[in-house]
Amino acid sequence: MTTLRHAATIAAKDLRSEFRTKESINSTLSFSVVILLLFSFAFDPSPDMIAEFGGGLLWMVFAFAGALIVNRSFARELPNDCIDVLVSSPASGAALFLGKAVAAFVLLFGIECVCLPVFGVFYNITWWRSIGGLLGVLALGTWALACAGTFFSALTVNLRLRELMLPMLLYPMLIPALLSVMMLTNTLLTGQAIPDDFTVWLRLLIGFNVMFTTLSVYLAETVLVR
Amino acid sequence: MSAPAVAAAGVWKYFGDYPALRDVRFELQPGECLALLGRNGAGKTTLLRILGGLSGASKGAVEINGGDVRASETRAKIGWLGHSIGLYDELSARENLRTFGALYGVTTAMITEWLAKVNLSHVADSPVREYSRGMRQRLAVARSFLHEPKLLLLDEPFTSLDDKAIALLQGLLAEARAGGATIILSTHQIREAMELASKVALLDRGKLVHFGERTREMVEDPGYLYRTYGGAA
Amino acid sequence: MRRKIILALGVVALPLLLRNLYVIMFLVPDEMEQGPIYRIFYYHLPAFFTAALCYLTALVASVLYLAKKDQKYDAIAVSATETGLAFAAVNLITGMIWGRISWGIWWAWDPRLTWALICWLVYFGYLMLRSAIDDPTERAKNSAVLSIFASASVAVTWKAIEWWRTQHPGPVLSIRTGGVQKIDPAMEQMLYVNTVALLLLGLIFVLVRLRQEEVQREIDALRRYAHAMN
Amino acid sequence: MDERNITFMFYGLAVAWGLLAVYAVLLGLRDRDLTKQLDTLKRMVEEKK
Repeated sequence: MTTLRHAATIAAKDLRSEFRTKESINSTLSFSVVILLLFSFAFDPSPDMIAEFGGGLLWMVFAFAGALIVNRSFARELPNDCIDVLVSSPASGAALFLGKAVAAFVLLFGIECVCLPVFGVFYNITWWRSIGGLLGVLALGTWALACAGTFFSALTVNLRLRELMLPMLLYPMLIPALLSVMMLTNTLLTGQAIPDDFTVWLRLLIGFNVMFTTLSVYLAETVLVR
Repeated sequence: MSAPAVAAAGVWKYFGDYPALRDVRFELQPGECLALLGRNGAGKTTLLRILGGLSGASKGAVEINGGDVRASETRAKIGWLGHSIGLYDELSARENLRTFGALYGVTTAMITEWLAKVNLSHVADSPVREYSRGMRQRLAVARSFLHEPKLLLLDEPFTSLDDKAIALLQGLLAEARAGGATIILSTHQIREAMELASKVALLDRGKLVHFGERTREMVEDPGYLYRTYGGAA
Repeated sequence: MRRKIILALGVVALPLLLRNLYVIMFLVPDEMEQGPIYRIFYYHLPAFFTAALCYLTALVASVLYLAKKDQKYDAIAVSATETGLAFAAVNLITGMIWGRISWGIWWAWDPRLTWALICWLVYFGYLMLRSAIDDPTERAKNSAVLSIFASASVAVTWKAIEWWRTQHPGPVLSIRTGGVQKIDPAMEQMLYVNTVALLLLGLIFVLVRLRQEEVQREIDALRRYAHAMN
Repeated sequence: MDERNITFMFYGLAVAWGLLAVYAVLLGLRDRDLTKQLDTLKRMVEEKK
């Protein structure tokens, strides 16, 4: 209970300082929109093609955006050594991690919600036909990115070449989650419900989230207390 | 007999194979003030970080008031002031104190009180980035005393502070001691340390070469300690 | 002592490897459908076994490091991971060459292949992370944590591929098929013999690498000592 | 087809042996480098004494 309260404090703090400077929001949002635009030039996709790889395309953009967001996650604590104060405070490592992961989730999810209509316009898709399922799947995929990303951000925060190292470690690990969420998004974008043989993807995505969240919460203290 | 405020039992800290701390052991009773002396690289900061739970000992154990440092209740009673101010530049003074206050369970009323105490009420809602150096330091001091800690860990507190902040800090430290708080401060400036300290510890290359009461010789002759026990550069 | 063990293992492993190569090239018969190309399999599968065993060792060593904080376990973890990557590379590339003949393409986005590639990338990331951290304790801790995540990710992907259709050939060893003899017993026996040979070679690599980690520690200690004298 | 089959078999075996040999050589080179470093340091420390 205290852990959740502390996590909420950290998340609120992270979001507040992000909205104050808008450093990662602005850069990530413009970056995502530019990539979406570039892709639409590169492929000039027909409706059939979109049904086949629309989800993949969208999640490529989100994966890039996610790396940009989580890169700032622990780096935000570096100036003035704020991380020391947080670790010495009563908040546990798990609470710090969860708070930061939630903040990254909210930021990324917000950016995704802006990108979705842009995607619809550029690629001429009526994406809102199964909006409920789509948002649910987006949330699951975003949590996978935010959770694993924030944890690896803690692992790599003190490194030279941190901006490069984080995606190098993150993307290979995320392949199962990204693959599932791409498949699911593909179907949902065409307005169909998730077919029965796709529930395996859903299970894989949920299983991945459960396992990565558990491991991260369990190991956060080890990583943060040096 | 209650548990000692700080007990270090044979603390070792390795960086790889290099022992930054070697078998450091001491006990501090509640209300005492320890000046931690030693040249650069002697392990002062490393020891303070272990006592504050920022870093784990490789061997040995540290107990604060008889409890483990990484237990949440123990850390709720520790105040930490490191080399840097530990504040968020883009947030205002009030938001900074509220954030940290929330972690320690400090009320809003007390935060307002503290802002007045460190003379920052008039700028409480502008971002810390716009503050002068002295203002930032005063806010950092307020942050570390906010939750009325029972143990204060201060890393070189007097080196980066300006006169006003030093006066403020010394006042608060005296107040805290009167309230029964234990204080450990690492320092270069022997004179200022001696005014406050009741005990003196000297670290040399990770070893605790001296630990004991502050004596008259130490106060009168700043070079005495290093000459007697070694550990000077 | 360690040197002698390595030497003794080498004396056993090298003749065995050479003998196996000879037998595989000249003595075992061609497979009926595939022709000579199937001989690659005698390296493909044993290399996979060796790599998998290395990854498993790395996981166990990483968990032990976090529990005991002993640099020895960190050295084992990095040695095993590096050796595992070498054997996994053999597994991947021999597989690609086989695929070029049997499937007509170098690479198929097949579940098994994808899994093996992900494995390789994930553990390569482990080595990258190590090279980026200077402080040995910090390096050992962070890479041990990463290694645990890597194994988890690998396990998930392994599970996931069971749900996919694969064009990769199914299990052939009789212990995996429940006693059904899928390949000639002579072939199967040869497979085991070469697995032993590659495992021995893997063990030698790990031991040599482990010794290097120790020498590195000695060097670091001497360097510090030399600095302290200045 | 059959000829390519045999050639590729040789490629395959060569790659298997080659990769392991390359790794072994890399290990050997690193070994030599480390021994050299160690010797230099030892001599340096001796001289200072």
